[in-house]
Amino acid sequence: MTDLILSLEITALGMGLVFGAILLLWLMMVLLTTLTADKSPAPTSPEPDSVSETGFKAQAATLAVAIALAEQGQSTAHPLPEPPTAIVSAWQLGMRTSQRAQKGNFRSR
Amino acid sequence: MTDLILSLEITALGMGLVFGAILLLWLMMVLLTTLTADKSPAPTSPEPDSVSETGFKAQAATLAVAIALAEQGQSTAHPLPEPPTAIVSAWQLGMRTSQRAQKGNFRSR
Amino acid sequence: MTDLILSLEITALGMGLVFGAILLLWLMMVLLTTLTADKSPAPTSPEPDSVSETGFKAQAATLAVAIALAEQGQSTAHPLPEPPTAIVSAWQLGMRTSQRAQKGNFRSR
Amino acid sequence: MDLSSLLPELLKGFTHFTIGNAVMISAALVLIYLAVFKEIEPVLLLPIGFGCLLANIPLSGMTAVEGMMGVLYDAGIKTELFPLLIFVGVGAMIDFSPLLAQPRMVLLGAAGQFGIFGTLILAVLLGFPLNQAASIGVIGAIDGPTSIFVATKLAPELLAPIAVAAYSYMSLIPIIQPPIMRLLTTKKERLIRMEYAPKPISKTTLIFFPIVLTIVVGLLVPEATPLISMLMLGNLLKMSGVVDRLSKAAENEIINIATLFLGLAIGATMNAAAFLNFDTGKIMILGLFAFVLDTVAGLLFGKLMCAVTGGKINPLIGAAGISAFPMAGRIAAKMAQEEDPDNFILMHAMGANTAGQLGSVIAGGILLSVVSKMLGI
Amino acid sequence: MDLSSLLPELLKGFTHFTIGNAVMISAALVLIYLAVFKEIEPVLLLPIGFGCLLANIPLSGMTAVEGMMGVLYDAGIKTELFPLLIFVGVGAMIDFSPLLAQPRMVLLGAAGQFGIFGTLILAVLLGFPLNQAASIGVIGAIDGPTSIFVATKLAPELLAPIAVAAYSYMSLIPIIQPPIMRLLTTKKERLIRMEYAPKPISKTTLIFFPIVLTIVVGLLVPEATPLISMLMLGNLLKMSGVVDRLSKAAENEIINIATLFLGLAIGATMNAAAFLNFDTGKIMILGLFAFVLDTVAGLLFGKLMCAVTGGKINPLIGAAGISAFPMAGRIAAKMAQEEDPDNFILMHAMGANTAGQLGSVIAGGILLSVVSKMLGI
Amino acid sequence: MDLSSLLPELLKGFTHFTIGNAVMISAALVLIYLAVFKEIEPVLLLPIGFGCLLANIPLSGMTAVEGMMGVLYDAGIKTELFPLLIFVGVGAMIDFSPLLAQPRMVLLGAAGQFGIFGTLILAVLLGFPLNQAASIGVIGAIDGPTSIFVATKLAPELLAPIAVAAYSYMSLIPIIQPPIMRLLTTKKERLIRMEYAPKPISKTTLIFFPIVLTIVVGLLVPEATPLISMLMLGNLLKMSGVVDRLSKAAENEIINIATLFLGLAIGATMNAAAFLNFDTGKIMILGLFAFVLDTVAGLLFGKLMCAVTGGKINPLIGAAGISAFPMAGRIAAKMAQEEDPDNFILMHAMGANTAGQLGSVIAGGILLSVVSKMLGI
Ligand code: NA
Ligand code: NA
Ligand code: NA
Repeated sequence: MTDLILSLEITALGMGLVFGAILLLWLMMVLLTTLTADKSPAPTSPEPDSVSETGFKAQAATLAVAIALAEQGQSTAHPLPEPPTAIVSAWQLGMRTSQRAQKGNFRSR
Repeated sequence: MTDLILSLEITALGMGLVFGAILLLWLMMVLLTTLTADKSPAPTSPEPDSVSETGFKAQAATLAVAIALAEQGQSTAHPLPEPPTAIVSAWQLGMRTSQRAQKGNFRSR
Repeated sequence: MTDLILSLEITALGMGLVFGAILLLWLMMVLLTTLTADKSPAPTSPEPDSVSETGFKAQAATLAVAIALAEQGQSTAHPLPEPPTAIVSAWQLGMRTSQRAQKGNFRSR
Repeated sequence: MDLSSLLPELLKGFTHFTIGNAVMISAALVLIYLAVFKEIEPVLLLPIGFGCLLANIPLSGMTAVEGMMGVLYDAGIKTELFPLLIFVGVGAMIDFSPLLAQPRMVLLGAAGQFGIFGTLILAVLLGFPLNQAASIGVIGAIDGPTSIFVATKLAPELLAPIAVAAYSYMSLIPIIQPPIMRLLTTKKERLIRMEYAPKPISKTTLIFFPIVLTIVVGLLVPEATPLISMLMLGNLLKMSGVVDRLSKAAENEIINIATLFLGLAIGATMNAAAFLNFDTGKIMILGLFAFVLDTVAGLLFGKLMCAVTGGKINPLIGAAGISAFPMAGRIAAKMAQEEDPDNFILMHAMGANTAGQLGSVIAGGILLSVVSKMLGI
Repeated sequence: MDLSSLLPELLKGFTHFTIGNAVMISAALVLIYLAVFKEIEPVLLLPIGFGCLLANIPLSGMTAVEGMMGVLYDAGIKTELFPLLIFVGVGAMIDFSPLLAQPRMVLLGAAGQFGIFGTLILAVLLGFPLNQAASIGVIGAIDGPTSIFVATKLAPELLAPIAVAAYSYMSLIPIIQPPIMRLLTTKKERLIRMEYAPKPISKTTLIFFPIVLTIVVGLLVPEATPLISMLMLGNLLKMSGVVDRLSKAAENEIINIATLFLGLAIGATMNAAAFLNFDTGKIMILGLFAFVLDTVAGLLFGKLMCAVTGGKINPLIGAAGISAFPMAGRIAAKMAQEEDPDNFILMHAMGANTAGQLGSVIAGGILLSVVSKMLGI
Repeated sequence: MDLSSLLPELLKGFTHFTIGNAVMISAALVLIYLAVFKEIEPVLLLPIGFGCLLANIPLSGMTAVEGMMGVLYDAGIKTELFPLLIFVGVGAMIDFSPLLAQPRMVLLGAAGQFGIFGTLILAVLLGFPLNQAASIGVIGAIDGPTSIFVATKLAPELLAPIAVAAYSYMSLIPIIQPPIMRLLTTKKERLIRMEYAPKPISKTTLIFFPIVLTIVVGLLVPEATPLISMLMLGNLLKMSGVVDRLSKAAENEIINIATLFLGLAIGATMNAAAFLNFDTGKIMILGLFAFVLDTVAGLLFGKLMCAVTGGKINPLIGAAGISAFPMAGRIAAKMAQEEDPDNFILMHAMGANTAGQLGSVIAGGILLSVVSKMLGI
């Protein structure tokens, strides 16, 4: 019995806290998107016209095709363009540097 | 001395058990291949004629070439066709979905 | 005070040992490169002339381009030619072997 | 050596085999069947099923403390390392831009957690002590790692049935949700189209989001920090775009290895002697109830939002607020398209779905906090 | 600070260096030479050789309990995690269809285990106690992980020489087997051609096989469960075709890392003080004997099958039943082709070879079971 | 349940939050900012920053012994596994041929270690006990794994500030070094061109080098064995060309996972209570001093070599002898090209740079040896 009352209290408190926390998150998200929005205006985009012509429906259709393909399991492992990482490849650069040198120089003599 | 007798006993018992277990495996394999055989008849295969013409010897030759290549170390890392995995890529789908949306929509405005 | 004297002693001793060890390394490297040098004379190289004509400066320029590219993050993950590994692919060979056999034979019937 | 004394030794595998073991091996075969032939969450159900099979082969020693499954359990479940590492990988696969573009969607991520508490109450009524009832409730988070994380803290003795229920039902979402959706929404509601003209989300926002969220949630619900921070770490690795090496490791090597080992170790706890009892059956039923309740609560809240906004919200996206990323989002979008092939609500459903993922972790942390406090753990 | 008191400190590396260390470092260099310049099992001999080198540099602290090699040993050898993880990867690389298409080939996998027991008897005659003799015998399983697994249980003090013998000889198979094959078979026997018209093997069969085999072997020989189940888990991951992520992780990340660490940790047990003794020499000779005996037994059984079937079995494939997948299968096929370039017995040899892999694990488990029982371990 | 008694529970995250936590979270954000937006060593600074952030969220339990960060710390830092595994990967990425082609460059690798000892003296003057002063000095090795390795042995209580200083300054090399280079060299010196006609380096040499170096350094400085041997193991895996699987695992999976976990675990030691004190500030300043001193010593030694060789050595390459591979080598070459776009000294600078890597490890081992002996540790 005590446990039942406790569990009801937990429910009330818990859902209250969940909604409270989520509301704070909402506020945070609004603030964040506002504060960190791109200052650069929209026209900088390279292909704004074609997009606004074809419109949202076309994009959604593209999306639907992508989903259908994925559901058929024809997905490739890394469809996303890989962002360039300059510093990460520092070690590889060192490797490549000396390798090139070795090939073009040490060995060719 | 006791150890020698013991070891002889182990050998008799051990090899007996090995053969016993292997015989049971044989039985299991026969049952399994019978019970789980494809119900679909052979003719469903797309290229049965060419195979039966060229015959077993040709296939074995192909195999031998493959081995020779592998021994020369010219193997690629994943020569086998990769089976499609629908559910596995669920997460990737989610990623791709939103990424496409973002590119085609959020950014282009 | 004692610690200061100690630390000065450590410095003298430490740098002495570092230089000592490095001098031994130098000796080791000279010996090693002499003992393990390729016996085959230089002319075996396939393109010795073109290299000596274009000379060191050209190679260095190539190198600089490689660095510049890498700094722009346009590096691919594995720019180096992958050395062939014969035995490593033994397992894969076994896999491929049986897979081929299966495709060319079991299934085609 | 006396051969007659060796006979029991030779047959020990069979003489120690119980009916319970047979039942559990059958269950294991069902899990493997679902994984392989029905392709239901195979990356999890296949290892769980195989682990369950191993746990019911007598005298193999694999589930002993020094056996392989025992070693994996101690290394990754007891320390909670595996679910947290999986979250790093999941985080690297989630994109929060649909949610950031429509922040109000986050409310649906709160509504989709009613199932947790509803199930908790029901579990108490069925006689479970509070710590166990709370752990069972978290099946309603509809999020595997969160369920495992909370159960490990509050009721490790129930870890196996809870994990199995969470993952099995999660994979049954395409079967569980659609009938409820049809039942609770009118055709007119399902036909509602939603504008999608969100404000652009900058790369800066996407980078700041995981950092700020970690701090905010960490301060609000310290118990949720491990889960939310690892999810956000993965997301930050991906979104920053400067640590390609690490984000690839997170979404490949780390998550794959952690998933395989977690599945095996969870499955290996499903020994007949420990698993086959009345409680397990009750947990399975309660888990199903939790899923239904979550979906109902989400849909009803969707209807409320529809009413409040004057019919601008399609209530179907409410069902996507339950977590279970990204299946739930996809199903909501599919249902809308079934009524009207030109109705695309996928972006909204994905917003609600990522919100559900956040809500599940937060609710799990809150439950952990409140129950720990009450029980003085 | 007195410089003269520092001199011993500065030269301690040299003053603690023994002739034994020099011998073992030479052995390490030989292993590395074989790996790098002769390409003999380099993925194993290179790490083993390097580990051996490290173990014989005095005072490095690497092989202490808290040193890196000690940590790896405790994490993966003492727990048997590394050999088992390697088996998951090997399983993902094996295809059992040649064996399933010709089930009688499985008998050759039994015959190829005589070497285990013959070596055991000889080891007892040479004065080894039973637990050590059995561990030495398992070198005759001609299967690295099985040897390590059994030795860790029965005689961990002999782990280093046993592992080194198993892997070194395994890589010398192309040198050891052919002369024996020529000696024991007639030219006429080697010319025998074999029909290959197997029944088709369905995908369903390939998926059920690892599951059923795990259960059957698990019940028959509980001690073999860890090894056989991990081999079959890898195979199931691959054959199911639905968990590409996991099967790729098994045959790449997991097996690579486990192999590197296992090699280093095994090699690091080859400290001169522990390794350089008469027993090690005896084990090396016994190991070679085990390999020869296995090959002989396999060939003789092949001849028996040839006689029984009225000359339809080429006895050469008997030599492929020793395990050592896939080298042994290849060599048998090669020998047949040397006599007659048109004679292709590769598929049969591969069937026998995979049978040998299964037989080795089963025999290892049986030996473990019988000896443990007798010694009351 | 008394709601008022729950309020402190609900706000505990905030009530336990200290100004120190706020300061440290700000520091974490700076590290993440540098990593993400300035791309300064992001693979390290991003995890370190995120770990620092987590360590300053009160009551999350993540840095407790049984929390995730505690588990990672015990598994990889206390055992020194992570820095050593990182070295295996780094070794697989280094090519020693520029150094082997010009062996005298190795001297610059010795000169670039003066900073270690200069900083040690200064740290003693500032009141640090000898073990701490030595650990701080090793920041002057300008090599992350070496700094962590030595600090873990001599002064684990200072690990966090030392690691942070080492990695932060290492990433600031493009900012720290150029002004010093301009200050200490004349334009005429920077214009010196260097002949590059090295003798050819055979594959055999490249394979023997890591093996022989391990033995030689191991015998000379046993304390440096773990670091040097793992660096050389990685190099051998790569150069041997026969274990492609393992060398790829080393330079991908192993180094990526170890780097991520090391960064998180190091960052997680930066709790305000432990980190925010006067000593940390002093260490940060001493670390910067060490970097400057190293560069100065390298340049001066370069000038000495220039004088001795009659102006055939460009002193700029002296600055590349500090370790910090490959950034330092690149910067030296860049400075020369700024003066004269046709002046290419990259190969010489890379030779000095790899020498600096070796010198740093050796100096770290020597310091460990000498200080341990003196303190009787
Ligand atoms: Na949920
Ligand atoms: Na065998
Ligand atoms: Na240095």
